[in-house]
Amino acid sequence: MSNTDFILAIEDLTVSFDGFKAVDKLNLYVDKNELRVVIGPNGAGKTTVLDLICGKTKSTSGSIKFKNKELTKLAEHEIVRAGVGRKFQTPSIYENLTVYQNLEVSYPRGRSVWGSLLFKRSDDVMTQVYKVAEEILLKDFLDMEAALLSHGQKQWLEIGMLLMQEPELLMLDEPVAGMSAKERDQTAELLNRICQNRSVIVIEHDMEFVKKIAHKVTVLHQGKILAEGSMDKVQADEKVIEVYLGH
Amino acid sequence: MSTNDRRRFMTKVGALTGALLAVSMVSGMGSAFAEDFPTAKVNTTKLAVTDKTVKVGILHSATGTMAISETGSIQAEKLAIAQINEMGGVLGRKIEIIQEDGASDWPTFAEKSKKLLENDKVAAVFGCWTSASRKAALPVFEKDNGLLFYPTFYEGLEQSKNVFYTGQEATQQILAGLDWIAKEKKAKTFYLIGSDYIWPRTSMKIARKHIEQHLGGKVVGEEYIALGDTQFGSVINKIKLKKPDIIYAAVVGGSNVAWFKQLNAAGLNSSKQTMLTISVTEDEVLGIGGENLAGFYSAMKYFQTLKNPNNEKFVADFKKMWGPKAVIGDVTQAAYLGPWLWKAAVERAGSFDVDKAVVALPGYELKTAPEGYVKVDPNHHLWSKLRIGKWRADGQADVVYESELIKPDPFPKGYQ
Amino acid sequence: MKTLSDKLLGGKQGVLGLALLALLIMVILPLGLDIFRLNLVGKYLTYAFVALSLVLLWGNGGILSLGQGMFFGLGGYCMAMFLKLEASDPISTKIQTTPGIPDFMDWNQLTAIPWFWEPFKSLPLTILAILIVPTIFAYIIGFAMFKRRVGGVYFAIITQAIALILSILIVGQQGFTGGVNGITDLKTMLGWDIRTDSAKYILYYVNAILLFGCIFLSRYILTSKFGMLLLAMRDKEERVRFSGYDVSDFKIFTFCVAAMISAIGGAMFTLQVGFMSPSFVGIVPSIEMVIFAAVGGRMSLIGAVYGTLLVNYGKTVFSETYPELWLFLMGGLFIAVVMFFPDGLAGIYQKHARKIPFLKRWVAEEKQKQTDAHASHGKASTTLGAEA
Amino acid sequence: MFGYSMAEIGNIMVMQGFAGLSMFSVLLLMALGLAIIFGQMGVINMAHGEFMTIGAYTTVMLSKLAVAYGFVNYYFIFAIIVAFVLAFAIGYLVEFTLIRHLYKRPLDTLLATWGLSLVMQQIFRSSFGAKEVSAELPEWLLGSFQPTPDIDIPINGVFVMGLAAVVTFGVFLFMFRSQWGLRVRATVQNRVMAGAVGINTKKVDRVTFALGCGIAGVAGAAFTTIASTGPTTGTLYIVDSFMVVVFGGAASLFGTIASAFGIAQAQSILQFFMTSSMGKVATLLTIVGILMMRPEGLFASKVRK
Repeated sequence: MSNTDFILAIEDLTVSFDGFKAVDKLNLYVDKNELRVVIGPNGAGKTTVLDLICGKTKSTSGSIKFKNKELTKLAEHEIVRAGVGRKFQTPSIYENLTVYQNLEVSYPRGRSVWGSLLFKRSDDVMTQVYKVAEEILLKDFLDMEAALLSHGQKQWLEIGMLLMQEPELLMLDEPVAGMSAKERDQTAELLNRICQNRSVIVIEHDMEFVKKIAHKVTVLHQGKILAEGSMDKVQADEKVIEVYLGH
Repeated sequence: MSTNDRRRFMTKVGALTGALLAVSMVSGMGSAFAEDFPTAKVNTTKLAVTDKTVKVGILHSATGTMAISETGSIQAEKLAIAQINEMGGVLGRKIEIIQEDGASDWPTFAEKSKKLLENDKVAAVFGCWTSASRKAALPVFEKDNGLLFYPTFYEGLEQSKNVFYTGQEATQQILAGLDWIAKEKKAKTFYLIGSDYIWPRTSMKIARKHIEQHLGGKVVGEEYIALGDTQFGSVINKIKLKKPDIIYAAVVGGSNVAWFKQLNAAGLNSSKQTMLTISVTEDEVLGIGGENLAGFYSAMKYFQTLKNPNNEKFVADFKKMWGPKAVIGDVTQAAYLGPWLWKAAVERAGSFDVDKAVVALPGYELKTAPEGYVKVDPNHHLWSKLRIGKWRADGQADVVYESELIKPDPFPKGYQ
Repeated sequence: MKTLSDKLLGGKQGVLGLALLALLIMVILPLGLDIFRLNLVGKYLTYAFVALSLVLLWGNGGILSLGQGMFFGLGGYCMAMFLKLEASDPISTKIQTTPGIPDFMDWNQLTAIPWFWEPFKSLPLTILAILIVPTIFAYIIGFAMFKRRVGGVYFAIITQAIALILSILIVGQQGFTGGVNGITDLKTMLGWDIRTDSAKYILYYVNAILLFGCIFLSRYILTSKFGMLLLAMRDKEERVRFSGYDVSDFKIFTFCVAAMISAIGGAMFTLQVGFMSPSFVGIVPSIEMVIFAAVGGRMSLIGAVYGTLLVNYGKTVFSETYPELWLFLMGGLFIAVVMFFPDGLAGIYQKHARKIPFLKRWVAEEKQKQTDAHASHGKASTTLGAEA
Repeated sequence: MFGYSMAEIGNIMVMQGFAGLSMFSVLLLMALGLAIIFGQMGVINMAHGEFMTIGAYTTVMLSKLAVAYGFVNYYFIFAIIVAFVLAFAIGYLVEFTLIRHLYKRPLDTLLATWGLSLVMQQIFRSSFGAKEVSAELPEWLLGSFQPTPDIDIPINGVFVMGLAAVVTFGVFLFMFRSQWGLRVRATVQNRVMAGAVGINTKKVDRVTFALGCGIAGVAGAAFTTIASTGPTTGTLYIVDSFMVVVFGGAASLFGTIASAFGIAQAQSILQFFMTSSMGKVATLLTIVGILMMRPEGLFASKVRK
């Protein structure tokens, strides 16, 4: 395959679990600075696609190129170091550490064993932590144990941990699940801000929220792309309507 | 001079020296009174001796895997001490026991030995069972100049100023037994099998040399079982393939029981196979079950069924103290000798000092031993007889052979 | 900004804890106990190395190794091999068929020292081996397991199996290892008699100093970013992996450090007790050492030392007076710690001692400082709708 | 060949084959209870060996009664049932008082059950004495049976094999053909969902745990025919049991069977050609080696999480 300008180019990606094809010859392209939302009914393979990109699940065949670099053969941490960040469905943060420590641990320096032993909390680390903390609205909670945060704040914290790494591609799995209406709005603003200098893929069910953020929407169904395009276009698509409303 | 002649000769010499010494020590025997032996005089090394009492230690495993074997030794030592106290004690002093638990853990034996010697200042310790525990404790006894009476039959290769070995060393237990069974059963081929540690390995080494060099026989297999293993199917098949005249066995612990049960179940009972073991005493039979053992032979210096007045009294006393169901094995009897030998040592020396007692004991003849006559050799082991017992289904053995008195030889030339 | 000394001492609370422990080990115990009891304490303190290693590995890293005894044993054996060679000079072994080799080799018909014993003729090489051999062994196990993401219960059982295999091997190869008896009758180190009272005092202090050294080392690791990552991995391994860390490297490293610390303990055990036996390599001691750490508090380095001392003290006292009761107590301890005091002594201390007013104030002051540091760094931000 | 006749070698091969099968059934009986508890609940029961010892002591005690009242020929079957019931009941109690509080902490369960095993060992020692004891076996369990004069097949081996087959069959019936089994499997797959559709998951846990313990009791009773019983007998079996379960892949009962078979054959063949203790070491090393290459065990299927 030739080089492309896409930040992410997925081609013919297939994965099967004991014969069941969760993702089936998928082709997906994401532009620089694009915010892509992936929607689809339960079991459509949305989370599996993210798992494949970040290396959590190994593909059966096909290719995933990130900035023209093949990811399918890389280990998870190598994919992250290449510039891909991933947020999980349920907030995955270190409950026993403080908010500050959660962010600091995610800072992309001292990632080797010796590096981490010799890691110093220098000014640039602190500056970055405060910057991100401000971004995710947790500046006043830096010394709080993460376990004590509200559910929405935990989601933000995890996004913040990803931002610490300055990823070029950020993947968020249902980032507003369990959030209040106000928090959803704040999150939408946050996403709109952060996609200004990076690409973002979001999986989401909440259509109101999707409308607020999506540049482009991809609809997955049974491991394949059903439709792709702007929100309005997708919503008008008959196949999509049938999948969501039919049966 | 053949082996046997030599042995007989030695016996005579031993008996003679013993008799001479016995004359010189009459004054030390009999019931002594403490005031005849002022504490300051009989105890110059700050042992735990008062005008009325003397402290000794008992150090065996009351817990852990070895408790199975060591319980009998504790009981025998307590019986002997109780009897000695009844007779007026040692140099007029009652014996007080400090019992420590080695917990089947060798380092603990070392720790507890230290405690008994350095903290409690006991005059003697009766204890240890496995070689490993003795090896762990030995440096402590040597450094603190303690006195240990060790009851178990063992591999030999050791002789310490601070230890008296009341069980048999390997050659005493092995050579005469092999001689007998080779002659009795006209055996030519032997299969050696033992647990995988030093005592069986050393014993088998001696047995192999004796079989090959003195009996003109052949060792057709030599096998070691990991301690605690209970699966013998493959080993038994190997034996069936080799069809040895004799199985010579030194399997111990939990493996022992499985070994006999599976041997029987595989059709190799005593009607088809002769086996001589050096690791089964009356204690083990409880677990193995007499019916699995019936007809096989053990080589030991003592069996509970020995017919002599000493033993009949001993068995009766033992059962009186520890219940009618108690059984007495070889080591239990050897442990029983410990306190009596110590008493003799102290009284011959006229002192509790270890240095004096240690020198006084060699040459002493104990005629009241349940196993019959024993004598202390200068190498700190006992002269004793070897007996072959043929097991009955009720868990007791009929003694079918009794050797001459054998001189202990912990470092046997030609067997190393 | 945290300085190195801050990191090692762990703030005011850490200083207090260390000072108390040092006072106990360096002053109170040596003054209060006769040499026999002190030597016992010295022996217990060698177990504390293992407990310490488990705090790193299990408490902070969430990796339960049921085979720490093998590293303790390996360290101990390395030291014992050196001492045994020194004790087996041709004169004191002249009774043997082949004088000049260890007695158990002679009994097993060996006529020369096996090649892998050769390095142990030299003390520097021995010390190197004590540190390196267990570490390499840990590296191999760790590499095979962690790279394949074996963890949790599986790791515990497999380490246990390896410990079992190693102990069967040591017992089985008695010509090379001394078998079930172990390596006994060790006397001198470079001519210095290690059995005298003065040597015992010296070794006790060497041991204590090394123990504190290991505490500092562990504390440095735990207070660095590495330590934070360790905690993070214990709770959310995936997250750490997806923050760009090679989780297995960190686990392997921790396992290696834990092995090395345990091995130092083993070597000191051999020196103080005068022998080494395979009974330390097996399963039972390995699990018992876990309970030392658990009683002290699986997260607390200092707690591990107290836990070790306390359990062993209990064992000694009980087995002297009520040997029957000891197993009940030990078993009960396992259950009670797990069910009711998962944070052990350290947890109880945290819960109650912090209520002592003077301590409370002291700690609070420190916390306040930290918060101030954060607050002063940026502008005050608008608060938001957080229900927490 | 090697100085033996073909007939001799043939006979040995038959008996060696049987030895392997017999070890297989022993390992299977040991591991089955553990596999249920570990595989279905993720709980490590370090006291598994002690539950076997319960079964063994039950048999020994009953054999004494049997000797006293003269029903030695029949008691053994009865003993197996009592052993099951007793171990089941104690397991039920242990789950209720101890295990259920620790479900979210598997490593802590391991430590707690280890503590339990120490306590149980001391209870055995205090109540039955430190010495090993043996059950009086009925005539029909003794000796061997001979298809040809040169082949001996141990009857106790056949009995253990038969029992292993019955127990395994029973477990399969229970797990895959009964209402209870359905509930157990449902709970394993999705605890929350199972609870939501009205399954009392707590009770399912308790019964599963107790069942595993009960099977351990049966195993213990059966082993009185091949080995003796002492307070620490259980510790002899525990590591072997775990190796079988882990090697087979924890979640799969089929895996447990296959792994018991593989380990038994390997060990019995190696022990024939090497010395017994080296054969054991070689077997264990092979298992650890394979586990390092395939840590999830031989038969764990790849599942989507």
